[in-house]
Amino acid sequence: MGRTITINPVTRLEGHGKIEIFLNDDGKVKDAYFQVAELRGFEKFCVGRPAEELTRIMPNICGVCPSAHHMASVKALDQVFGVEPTPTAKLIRQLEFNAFYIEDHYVHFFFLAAPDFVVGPDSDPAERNVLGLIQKVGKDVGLKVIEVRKRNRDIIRHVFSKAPHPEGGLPGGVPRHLTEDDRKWIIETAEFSLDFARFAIQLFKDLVLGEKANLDLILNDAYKLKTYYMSLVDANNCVDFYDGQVRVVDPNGKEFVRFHPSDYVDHIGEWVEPWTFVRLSFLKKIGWKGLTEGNDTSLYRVAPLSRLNVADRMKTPEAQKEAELLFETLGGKPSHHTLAMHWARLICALQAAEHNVQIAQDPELTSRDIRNTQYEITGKGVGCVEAPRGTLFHDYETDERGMVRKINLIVATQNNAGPICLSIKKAAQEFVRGPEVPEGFLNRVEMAFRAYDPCLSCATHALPGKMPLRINFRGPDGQVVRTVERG
Amino acid sequence: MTTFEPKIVCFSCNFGWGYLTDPEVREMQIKHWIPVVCSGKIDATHILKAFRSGADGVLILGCVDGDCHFQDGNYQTRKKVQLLQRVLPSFGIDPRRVRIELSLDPEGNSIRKIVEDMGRDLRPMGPLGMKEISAKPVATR
Amino acid sequence: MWKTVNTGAARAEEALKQFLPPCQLKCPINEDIQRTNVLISMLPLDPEGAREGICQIGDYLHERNPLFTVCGYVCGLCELECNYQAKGGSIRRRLLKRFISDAYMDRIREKEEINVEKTKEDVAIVGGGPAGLMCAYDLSRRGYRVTIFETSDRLGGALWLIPHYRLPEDVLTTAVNNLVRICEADVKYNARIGEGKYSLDKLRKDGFKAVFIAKGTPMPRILTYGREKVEGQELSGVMYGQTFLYEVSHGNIQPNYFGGKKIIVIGGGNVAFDVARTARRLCGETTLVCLECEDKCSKDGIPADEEEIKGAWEEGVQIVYSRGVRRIMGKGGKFQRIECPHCASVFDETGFNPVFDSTDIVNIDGDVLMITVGQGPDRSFLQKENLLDDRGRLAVDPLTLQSLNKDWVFIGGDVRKIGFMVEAMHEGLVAAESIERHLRGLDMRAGRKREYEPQDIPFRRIYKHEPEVVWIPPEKRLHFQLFERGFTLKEAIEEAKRCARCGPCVSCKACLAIGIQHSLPVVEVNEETCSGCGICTSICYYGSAQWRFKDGGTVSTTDTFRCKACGMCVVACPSQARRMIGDPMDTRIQEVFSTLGA
Amino acid sequence: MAKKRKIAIYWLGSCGGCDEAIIDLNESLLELASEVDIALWPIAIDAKYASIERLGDRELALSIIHGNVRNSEHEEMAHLLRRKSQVVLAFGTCACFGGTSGLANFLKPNEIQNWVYGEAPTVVNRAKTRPQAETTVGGNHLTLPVLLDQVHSLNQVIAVDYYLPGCPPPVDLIAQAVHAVIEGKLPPRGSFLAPHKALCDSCPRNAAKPPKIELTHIRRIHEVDEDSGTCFLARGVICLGPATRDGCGATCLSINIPCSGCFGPVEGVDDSGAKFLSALASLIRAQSDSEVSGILDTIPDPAGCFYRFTQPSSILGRHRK
Repeated sequence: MGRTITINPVTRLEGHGKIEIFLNDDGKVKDAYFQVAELRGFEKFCVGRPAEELTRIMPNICGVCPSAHHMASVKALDQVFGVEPTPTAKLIRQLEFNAFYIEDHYVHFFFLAAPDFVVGPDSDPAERNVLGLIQKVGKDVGLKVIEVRKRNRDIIRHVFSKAPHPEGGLPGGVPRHLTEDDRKWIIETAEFSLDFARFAIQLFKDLVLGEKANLDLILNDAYKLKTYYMSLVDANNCVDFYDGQVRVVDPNGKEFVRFHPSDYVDHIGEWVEPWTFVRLSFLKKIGWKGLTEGNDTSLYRVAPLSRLNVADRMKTPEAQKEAELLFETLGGKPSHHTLAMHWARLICALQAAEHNVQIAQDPELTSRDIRNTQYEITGKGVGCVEAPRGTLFHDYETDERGMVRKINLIVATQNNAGPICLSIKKAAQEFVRGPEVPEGFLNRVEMAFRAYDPCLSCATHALPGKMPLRINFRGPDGQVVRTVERG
Repeated sequence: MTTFEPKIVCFSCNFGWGYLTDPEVREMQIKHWIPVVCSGKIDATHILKAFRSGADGVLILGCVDGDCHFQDGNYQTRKKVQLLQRVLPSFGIDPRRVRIELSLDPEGNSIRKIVEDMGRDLRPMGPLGMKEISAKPVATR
Repeated sequence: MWKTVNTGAARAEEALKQFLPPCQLKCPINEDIQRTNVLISMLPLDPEGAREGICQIGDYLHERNPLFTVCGYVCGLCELECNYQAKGGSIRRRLLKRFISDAYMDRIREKEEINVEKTKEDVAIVGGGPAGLMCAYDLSRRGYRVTIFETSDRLGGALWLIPHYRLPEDVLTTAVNNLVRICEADVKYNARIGEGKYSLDKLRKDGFKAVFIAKGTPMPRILTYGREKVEGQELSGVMYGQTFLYEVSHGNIQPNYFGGKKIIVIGGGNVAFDVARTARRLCGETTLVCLECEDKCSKDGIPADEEEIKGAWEEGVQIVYSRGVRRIMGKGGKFQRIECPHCASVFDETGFNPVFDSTDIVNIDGDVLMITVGQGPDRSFLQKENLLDDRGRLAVDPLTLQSLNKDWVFIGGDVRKIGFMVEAMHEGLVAAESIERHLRGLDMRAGRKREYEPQDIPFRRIYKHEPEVVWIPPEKRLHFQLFERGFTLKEAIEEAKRCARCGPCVSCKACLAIGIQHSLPVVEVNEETCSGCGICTSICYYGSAQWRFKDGGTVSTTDTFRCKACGMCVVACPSQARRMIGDPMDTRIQEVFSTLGA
Repeated sequence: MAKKRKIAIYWLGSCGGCDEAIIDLNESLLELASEVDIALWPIAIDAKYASIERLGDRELALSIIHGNVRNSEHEEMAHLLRRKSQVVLAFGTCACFGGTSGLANFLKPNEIQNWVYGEAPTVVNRAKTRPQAETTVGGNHLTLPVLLDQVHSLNQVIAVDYYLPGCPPPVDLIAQAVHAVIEGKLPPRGSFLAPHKALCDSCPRNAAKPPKIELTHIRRIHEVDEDSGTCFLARGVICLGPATRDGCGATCLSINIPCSGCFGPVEGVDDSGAKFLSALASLIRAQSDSEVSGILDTIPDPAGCFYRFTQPSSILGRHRK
């Protein structure tokens, strides 16, 4: 006779998702499932469209990280149309991509993650949100977050028209050049963002690491998961968001494989389960081992902590310093502490901010040479970027006119879908002790997947809209015998 | 068993077709007949709405190329039809369900036959079956 | 069954800023050219079925122009202004009209008299030519009792100078005789007004309240050299072209009359060519001598029509350009030869003032000399009746044609200003209007001048080339039968279809007449939703859809005078900002769709 | 003090961009939060029944619903919100017309699943497994929503009071709309809370249009150079501006990208695809039939282009199998 806890909704990648937790008769957690409840099929309904339109269609996959899809898409198009972006175009793209990293990571940290640590995991849910955070650390912080988001989204808008759903991608370049006047405000924004990045790291050290309880929570085995890690790295194995090769390290941090994105099919497999719409990624060379952790798993993880685990070092000096501190604090590299993703996230944002300060000063930035148009349609392209939530693949195949024939996508959270199940199960096993559920335990379970930031719209927690949660205790006949609800 | 009889909406240009015959007489001969002053007045929307309303085919009779009373109305509609025929397959509709014929028949005696011929060509395709596709908005209260 | 309703709608309403097709503007009597072209284009394809339709079209034409059957042979004025001229050749309107008239002859004979109560005053018309006849026709329709005084024994005036190979006799006689029959005008033949008892004042006394003088130009111009009359014009064998043509058309001259004779014709106008070609047909070996040069484009170019020159040349008339006549020489009172100096220039700033080069002279021998250098009015009559001003010019108001000396006398036609047949007909109508105003005591001038603008040719994809006009080959042509072949039904329909229908609907309304439409729809623009995207202006064939600036942005408008309500803009408008008012189509579509059962 | 009015913000088949757009209200979002009680944003599929059914009918002053309706959950949720709300605002292009993922309506059923769980190169699925509405793994009973046979716009499922199109709707229109509702200054039901005219009205390039546009060939976006001045249509690049409602601020045109029609039809037009088709066809200039089809060949993917955002609300609706 089993009972089910349903946490719903937890996430959206292509829409909605939910968590199911199954209890034994004695109330111990038997199983936990992370279900993605929607399928839209971009891979199929984009077939037959002109390839150059994909950079405008693909961002609609997700309104939270459209820039990632936009960028992966346009990089795939460069290859499909057989053309290299001009140096200036590359700069402008990276400028936009870093700006996106900054706004995305900070909104996640301050709106979603920080309340758990700063306000406290067991605090009143009504206050465990950005407003509660603001009360605790001061209104100006909240406004600063809004400011940094706004300013960086302005860069996105200026270059690619809209923040949700950029439109500007063109094979071989960007649609619009930047002027010296633009440079002025872009430099200001970049510097403002860098200051904020430093401030954010400091805030994390003070408010999160400063509290022993928080550090314990991060180091708690419930939030530890041993898997492989994947990320995009440049020629020197530094973290690179825009371009490079895919590197995978094993649970002990040793390089498992390093491959060119266009070979992703040889290395990544995707498993289909009847209980979720999302495909579960695994390392093909190892083969599907089910939802297991440890040295002989075939699961790997992506996202901020993975980047740090995979790369030899960060691209920028300050970020590198912080990364070293992270591993030092958490007891070595690689780190399997899921909650440390929040810290890693701030470090990645720092790298993005540092990088944009460099780009903003680059004389090439304002050149008029923004597009190569010597097209030679190759009909094939794999666009790969390191999206905020992890490595993202867009694989296109077209006919000689550049009309789409086949599309395959591996979305960041897809990579994490398997591990998320495990993280939740572990957290649940730790915190659920029998049907009598203490308030706040659900949040601790929630924290396990929130760390992945599985493309869960920041909206979810942006305001005093509580995260409603309900546990159904079901009798053997499947009837609900008791309900615990929050929200 | 009953054989399927395609419903065909027939637009015909008054300047080229049947202007010598009383409309009343025509009406009795041709089902779903819509005489127009120029085939150029037929909008893609009209054709789609015909399908939506239950037509299995749409036939457009325009006057001879170069003889349009309004300069090039017939040619305009032919361009429209050509483009529409490239769109219909995406909706799973056979482009042959729209047909345009540019010719001259002052008595209009041939219209009926042309409609029947088209009907014969459409019969194998079966009904368009718009009914089971819900696209109607729920009325605002 | 081809049937039309005479909505009488063809005339453009006065209120409008008048756009008209240029052909209709060019036609002095504003014939309904576009309307009838459209109707012809919609005739049944089989001659049997077409006959009735042709007659109905004939009725429309006859109503406004009782001489249209004649025009169909001799008048192509409208073709000079046809928009199509530059796009592949003017619409052959004259031949279209001739096509109608050929089938219409019987109908004219059967046509009923206009039964109008002749309750108004008696009006005298002096001269039975085109001007006089039109005036008589119009006045009769207005209820006046009209009497035509014709000098000769037949009506038609100068039309009789047109050789039968261009205008068959029965076409002319049928037209003029039935005209007076239908309008029930009284005709007095051989009535030489101004001579003896027939003075104008006598007419007045006899109760004629108004007189229209349209005596034409019976007097041939004598041949001059420098300012002087050329001697020898009284020699036997010397005659004037007009007189000659008159005699021929009256059948007073035998075939082969000029057999074996050398004929010399002086003059470069159409009449001179008529004379020359007629002489050829009477077997004369004919030479035409003219002052003007061959190049029609130069200021001294020959005035006759291209077709006349071509015809004459084909028929073997020898043309001698740029020669004047200094002396006419004869022997024993009989014409022998002319002496022709080279003519260096014909016109200068002062006008006609030929300059000759006496060092370059040729003599041309001949048996007959026919002088055709123009004609003029009977000045002595005008003098006697005191219709001239002190400087000897006709004292008449050009707008009203009313005499400045006698307010009950009106003067028009060639006598006032020599011109084309239809121009004379037009003056007949003007005179009729004036006479009515005069006798009814109305304002003579009010509202008689109207501003018209010619409509441009619509923009279209395909412009068709004009059809070939077929002439009988020269060797088979030297007789008085028609040498030009008319249209077959098929050809007529084809040619009528070629007409681009430039004119606005209000000046045509053929669609209403034949029942294709029941009213003219109007295109309306909804400025609430028009974004000024300019797609309608791109598609409009008539320049009717236009852009207009409106508070910062642009919106489209419709120039209703140009608009044909074809609906292209309505279809093309992606905002549905254009709709047609009074268009039954949408209702019809609703009805039909509702029967589809889905 | 008067009780704050409850409003709900909920997503159906949506990418979340609309939520992001609402967050882009930035500071004014905080004000809004103080003016109204945001009851749900978002709410749980299961929890909804409890927390919303607890509300009385029409207790919600406003429900802002974005996303289209493509599965059983969306459908149920839409009906529930309708019942509980005085005003339903279809927010964003997916809710208004079906949106991008409505392109799926051009496919036959199962085409998507066959690719995603079968043919896709990375898939390892010898067992031919497919996601199931109900499954039992290791004695655990799991459920998934059922995919409908087509993507619907919101007004095909429930009555909608107001529409705010855009992918996503721009901040200024959002602010206007929300305040209009709060202050009760609303136009007649069924209205779009956006301008009536087409994009050309505000497009800076409209002035540069030639008196007559004549297209002798169609060029694709990547084939033309950066040009911030001239009208795209006039250059032969397909721009849906003339057939698309204004209000987006012409942001795409500002970066030299033509309009792809995210704002949907202009006021009074029900199928912008068909209207644009007629408009485009009339601009094509050719002498012969073959010339015409030659030009039409240069239009890549006409259906996908004309119905990029509006397939589900098109006159013809989904693919006919």
